[in-house]
Amino acid sequence: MTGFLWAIAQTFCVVLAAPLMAGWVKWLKCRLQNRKGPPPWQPYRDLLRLSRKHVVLADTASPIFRMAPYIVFSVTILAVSTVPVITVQLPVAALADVIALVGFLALGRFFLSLAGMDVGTAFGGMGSSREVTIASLAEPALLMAFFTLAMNVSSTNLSTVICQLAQRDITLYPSLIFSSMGLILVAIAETGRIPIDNPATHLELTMIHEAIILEYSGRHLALMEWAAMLKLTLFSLLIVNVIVPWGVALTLVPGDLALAALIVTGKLLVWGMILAVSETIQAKMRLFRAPQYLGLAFILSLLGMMSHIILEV
Amino acid sequence: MLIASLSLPEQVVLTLAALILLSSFLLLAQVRLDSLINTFALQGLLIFFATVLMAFIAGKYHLLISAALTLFLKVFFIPGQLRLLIIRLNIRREVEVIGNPSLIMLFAAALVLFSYYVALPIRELSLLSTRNTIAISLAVVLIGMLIVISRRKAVAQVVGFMSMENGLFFAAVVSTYGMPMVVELGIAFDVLVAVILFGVFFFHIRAEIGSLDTDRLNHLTEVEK
Amino acid sequence: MNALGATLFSPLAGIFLLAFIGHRRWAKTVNLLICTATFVTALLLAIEVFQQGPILSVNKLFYIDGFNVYLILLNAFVGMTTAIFSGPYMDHEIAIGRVDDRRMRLYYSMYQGFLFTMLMALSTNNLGILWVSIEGATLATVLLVSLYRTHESIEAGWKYFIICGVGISQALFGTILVYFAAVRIIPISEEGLLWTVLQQHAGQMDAGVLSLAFVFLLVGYGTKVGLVPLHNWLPDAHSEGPTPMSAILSGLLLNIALYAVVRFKMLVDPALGSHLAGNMMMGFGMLSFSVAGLLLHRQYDVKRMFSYSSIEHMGLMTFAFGIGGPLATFGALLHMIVHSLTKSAIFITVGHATHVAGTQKMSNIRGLIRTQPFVGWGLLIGTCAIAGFPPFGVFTSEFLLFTATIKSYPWLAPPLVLGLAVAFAGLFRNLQPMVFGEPPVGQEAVVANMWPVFVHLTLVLWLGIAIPTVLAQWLNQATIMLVGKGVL
Amino acid sequence: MDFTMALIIAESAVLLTLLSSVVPLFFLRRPYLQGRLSFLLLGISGLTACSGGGMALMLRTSEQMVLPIGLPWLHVFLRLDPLSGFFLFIVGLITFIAACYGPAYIREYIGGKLSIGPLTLFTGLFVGGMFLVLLAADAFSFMLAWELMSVASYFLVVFQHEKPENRHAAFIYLLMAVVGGAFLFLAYGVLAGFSDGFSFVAMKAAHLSPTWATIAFTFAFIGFGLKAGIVPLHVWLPLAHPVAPSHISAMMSGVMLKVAVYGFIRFVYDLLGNVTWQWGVVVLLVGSASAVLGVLYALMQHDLKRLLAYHSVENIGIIYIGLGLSMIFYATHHLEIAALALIAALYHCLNHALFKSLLFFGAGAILQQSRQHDMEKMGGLIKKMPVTAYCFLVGCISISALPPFNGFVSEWLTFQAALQGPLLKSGILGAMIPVAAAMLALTGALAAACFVKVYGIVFLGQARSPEILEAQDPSFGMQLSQILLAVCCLGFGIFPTWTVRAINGIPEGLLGTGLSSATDNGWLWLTPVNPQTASYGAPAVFFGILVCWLLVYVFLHPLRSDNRIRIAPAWDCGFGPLNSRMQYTASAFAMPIRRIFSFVWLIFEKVEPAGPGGRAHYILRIDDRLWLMLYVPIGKLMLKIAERTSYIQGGNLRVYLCYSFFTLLFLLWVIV
Repeated sequence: MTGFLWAIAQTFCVVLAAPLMAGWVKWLKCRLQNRKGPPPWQPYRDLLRLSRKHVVLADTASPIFRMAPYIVFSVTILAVSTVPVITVQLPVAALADVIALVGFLALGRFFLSLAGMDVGTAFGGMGSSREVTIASLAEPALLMAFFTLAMNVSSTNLSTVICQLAQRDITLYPSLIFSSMGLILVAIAETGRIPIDNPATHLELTMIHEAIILEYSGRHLALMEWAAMLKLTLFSLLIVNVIVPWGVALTLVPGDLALAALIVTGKLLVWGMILAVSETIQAKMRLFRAPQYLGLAFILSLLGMMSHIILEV
Repeated sequence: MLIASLSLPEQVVLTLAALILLSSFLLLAQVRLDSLINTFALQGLLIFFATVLMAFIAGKYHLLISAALTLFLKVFFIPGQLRLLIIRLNIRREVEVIGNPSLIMLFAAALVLFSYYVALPIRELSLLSTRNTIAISLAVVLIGMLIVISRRKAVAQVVGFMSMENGLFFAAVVSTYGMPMVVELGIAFDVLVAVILFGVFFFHIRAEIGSLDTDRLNHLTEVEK
Repeated sequence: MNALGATLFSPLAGIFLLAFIGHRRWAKTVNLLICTATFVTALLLAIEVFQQGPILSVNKLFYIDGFNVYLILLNAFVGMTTAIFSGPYMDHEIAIGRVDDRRMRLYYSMYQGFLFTMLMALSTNNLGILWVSIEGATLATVLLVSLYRTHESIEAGWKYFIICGVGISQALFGTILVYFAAVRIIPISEEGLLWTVLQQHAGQMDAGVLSLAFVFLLVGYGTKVGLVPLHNWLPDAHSEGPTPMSAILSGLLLNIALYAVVRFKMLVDPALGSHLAGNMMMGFGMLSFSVAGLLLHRQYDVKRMFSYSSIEHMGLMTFAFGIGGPLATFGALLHMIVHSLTKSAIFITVGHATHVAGTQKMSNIRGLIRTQPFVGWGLLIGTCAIAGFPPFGVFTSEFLLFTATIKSYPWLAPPLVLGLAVAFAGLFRNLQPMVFGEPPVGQEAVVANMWPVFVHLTLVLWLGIAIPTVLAQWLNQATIMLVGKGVL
Repeated sequence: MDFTMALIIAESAVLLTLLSSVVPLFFLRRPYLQGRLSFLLLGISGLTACSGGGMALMLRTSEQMVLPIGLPWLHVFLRLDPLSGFFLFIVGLITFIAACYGPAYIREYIGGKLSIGPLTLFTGLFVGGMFLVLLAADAFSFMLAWELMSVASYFLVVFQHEKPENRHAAFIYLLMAVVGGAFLFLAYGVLAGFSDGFSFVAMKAAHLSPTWATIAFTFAFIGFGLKAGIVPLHVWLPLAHPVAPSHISAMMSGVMLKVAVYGFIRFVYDLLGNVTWQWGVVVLLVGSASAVLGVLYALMQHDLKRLLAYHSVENIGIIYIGLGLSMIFYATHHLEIAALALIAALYHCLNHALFKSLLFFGAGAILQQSRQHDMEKMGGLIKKMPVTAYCFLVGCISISALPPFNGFVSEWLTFQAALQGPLLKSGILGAMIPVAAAMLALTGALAAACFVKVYGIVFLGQARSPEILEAQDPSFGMQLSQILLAVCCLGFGIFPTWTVRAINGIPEGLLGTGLSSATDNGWLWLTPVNPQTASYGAPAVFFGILVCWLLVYVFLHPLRSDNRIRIAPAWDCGFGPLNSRMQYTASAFAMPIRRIFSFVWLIFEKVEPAGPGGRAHYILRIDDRLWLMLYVPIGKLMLKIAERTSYIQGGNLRVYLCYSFFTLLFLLWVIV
């Protein structure tokens, strides 16, 4: 039971901290571009302001449009709850493994895309179309990356995966290297970052995520934005905890947990820096270059799996 | 078995067989309808003689009935009918061009050889003195068929058809002293009816296409024209 | 024995009776009555055979056993149902002026003549009489084929006459050869063509002569069966004659020719001691089956199409008899029944359909289901049945046949199956637009009697679901006679 | 205990279907009564079959019976074991629900040009045929029932026969069915050749050499594959399913394909035995190809029912992936994993039956209300027909394999089986399985994309044609059946453990080993291999989503200063005012995917520039490459051969006689 409480608390923390992660990356990026950006906690202000505002609903919108933010946000929370953040002793992780995690994200995206098409604007449809196209390539790559991990430790349970990886001696697994690279590439695509999408753009013809939520306002928009930040945090957590699993608490001892929290925060901050740097030095791709990018991710993941079977078993 | 060792009547039968074969060749070569029919009647006559001889050689006198039937049908009735028809259809003097006659003759000769080749194993079995004639009768049947194939005029085709019947009858007589009587009668009846029906058809064909050229009966086909 | 006499006598009497009264309006009723009488007596005959076993008449001229009794019954039955159909059909023909009184007399007389010769062919014990009867059947039908006196019908009649005449002469040569082989070992030469006698001595006859004889017989009777490449008369004759005649030609005559071939095969097999006869039959069967299946795709005339389907099925049966073995033989015997029932039902329906549309051209027959639902459905269901869909009997017999093929000649099974699919495609591609769709303007329903079709298809359905014991036993007896052992 | 109880129940279901086809024919003059009576009997038979099948599945017994019909020496054997019971359950369930749907749906035919007589007659025969296929325990009755099912469904496809394309579709369908049936003939023939008799018991006892076993397998694979619609044998499916009445489409797509899968399982596992891994590889590869190509083809469709039909190809592919995995593991003696993969495949059969029927019912409701096939003419239907819309949404989520609905569970189980690939010693197999898993992943993602398109275009946005504005929710029966199926989709998604436990009897019977470990940890946990490896707590997931939603809703409330929602015209970056033609179209939506996978289709794309005063036109035609590459040449070749063959009937009598003459000479020459 305590496990469940810990899990809920942990999820709660991540949900609350998610805007900070997004703000941190944004702030860093501004600094790197020699601009004085908004402070890292700016997203909190935005969310609060948005949630106080009127909802202006398009007259052509259907109930799906109003349901979507809640569903997207809920399933993202659910997805977050299955990821070990500071401890692997997580009963929630047993409820849903990595495949289910991918499923949750897909469910969220399903409704997000529907919402984009609901009002009946050209932009919404365009955004949805691009979103599902990219997802349909990214999702298999993500699953492949996870499968490589799963085969490595013969489990699809994230807690078990991270636990096993953390307990191992440092060994150079080619499969893990490949799948990690794949995972990172997919994570960038899935969270709508450069070079696939630009979270800061509002240029109609290039945007994906922004095009979908164009018609949202007020608390609905707040939820959508928050969900996006949560997703960024989720993938960041996955990357830092799977690729660099050390530091995650293997038991529920308070001391270990505090240490783990510190280490995880540190890892996240570092990951944020890497993300900011990469976003600064790259430009956004044309949409039809995205398949090549994601194809690379897919090939990497697949190579990872192959090398696991060929070289490591 | 040498022909010299046979009795005279048997030698005569063999000679008749050779003549029958010759008449088949003649049928194949005839271009004028009236002489074609005459030749056919001649063939019937030869068979009649052969049958009568066989009846006496073997002492099977029921063969005489067959012989009489042959005489009536193949010598008088059928040629008579055909003659009547060609007179009524006014095609008595019609000449039919046979494409490549020498080739057909050669082919017919080859057929005789082939018949001999086919009948070889049977030959050994027969106790009858006239066993070699089986090959001849088979050749007559095959040449009859060749006549039907090579001729375009309906009358000539009928003559070819009847010449096949001649061959069959001859085969029955020389190999087994004829079929059981009831069968012989049945066959004769069928031939009779067939000839009448042929006559009916001549008129219909003539009425429909203006001649008896059966090559013009080619409407029913699967090939798109 | 009296039943047999009556069975043969009633059509014989019919020939002469109808030759005089055939043009009367009630001639169709007389025709039907005679056919019914034939059927009833055939039924009595069948019961007699069922109770007493094979019957040999006193003078050994007739012999009824398990093989031919069911064919006699089938003959009489299809003859009767076709007579039912023939009434309204010929009435319509008279109404549109295609036939006159004289031809009606000829038609009815020859209808009975045809039935008579076929019953004769089936019941006779003498192989010579068998030949005479089958030739007689040709002669009886040849004028029916050209009944309409059009260019096409005369052409068809002439081709039918000449091809079958020439073909059947070859069969006579074969018969002479059999007789030739027989008289050497049979004491009384007059009995040298009796089936019962020959069968007892089958093993002793000379193999060389018999193999030669079988070639002639196969080519000869095969012409009448409609085996490719001897089949050319068949589609012409079927398509140009009056439809009732097509129904009995397809349903009965082909069967009887095949019956003759099989009878001879029974003699030849023990003498040869090899599978030569079977191999030849398989070759012909396969060729017929595949060529007919392909040609189904090139049809424009509805009756012509179904006559190709007959060739296909005769090929299938010939193939099955060729395989030998109890399973295939039983299947082929069963197929004879179901094919003739189904095919005659189809021709009956087609007859009505051509009246509905006023033409035999398939491109002008459209939307039958709309214009006259019973005809449309009859045609559709009948074609489904003939294409081998369950629960109809054709499915059962084809099932047996295929399994037998796979057991004995597995490499032949794939082409067989391919041929089946090709034939099916050919049938249905033409059938669908005729039955379905919008009917053309002016297409009107006609007086049609669909009872024969209904009865036939019901019987075929019954045979598909369960085979009555009596029939199964007859078929089994025939199978035992043919291949030495049965399936039961 | 009467052992044949379940079988008797199942047989009475068959009888009821036959009654439902025959009895209404006596009321041809009163079509309403006729339709209702038929569907009433059909519904009862569906329920009966359901209970019989369920009983067999639960009791895990095998009951056999011999009926004295059929051939005199070969009676009809019927048998009900868990495998057939499971499929009987599926077929019965869908039949029952279709019977609820039908009466209202066929109302539009009544009074029209078409008599519904054939519809009721052949629906009964069709369902009866399916039941009988499942019960048959000898080759003869199996084939009989199989062909009955095919031919009856042909009549249903061709029911609306005025349109030439419907007839064409039906023709292709029946032709493929005939070819498939022929292959099955061959397959059973091989088995029968090695055994004494046609009954399955005898066939099981037969010992086949590996070569013959492989030949039999190949025939069966093609034969059943044709009916199931695996690539490249799928071409009939997108033609035939859309043109049948929708409740029939639902049954054809939902259950008839499953009957083919049943036949395949029965043949390979039960009759053939001795599965080799090579077969498994073939099945796996073909399954993967079907899944990916099926969904890609579906993505390009605009006709709603046609799109759904292509999705059937995809789902059959997924089922075959499961079967292929199962066969590979079975052949390499990893029985537990084989059982897992088999269960995954079977579970997906059930799921696909449910959600595909649901989607077809929805499509049927739309069709009935708006008379539109074409998605490009739809839009905004969620406001017009909300019940249908929400049920359809459930179907979309389920078929896209998203949690917590049922489609996810079966795909999850398939993934779990695939992830056990490293157990295999063979490197080739080990490499093959991940590729299949990748294909499965790709399929799932593309399916989701496709159903976003479907739902977004059909139900969301604005109406694209005036007919749509007239639409409303269909009558009660049609709503009820959709709701029932939606509930089933959710139910089988949330309570997978019970389902898996029920199915478990099937691998126990076929493989000798069940998968007891999957459900050992209570009803909450689905643990296919063991709890450490993987687990899925479906009820908790569902509960979790609900709780999160509730919490978010509750927590957001106090933050709001003003709860009002203002309705305004859409903003649309200020371009406004919107009209329906400004919306994204279905083909536009699929355009990026079309670009990316352009090698799959034959795409003809052209923009005709505007003439003086005219409009520019955009022309897009997308063809099935396989159809053009495989089937068209075969057809052409056959017609060519037929044309050549026709010279044999050239019309000249003397030529005919030559045939006869030379045949005679040839045979004589051969003989002597």
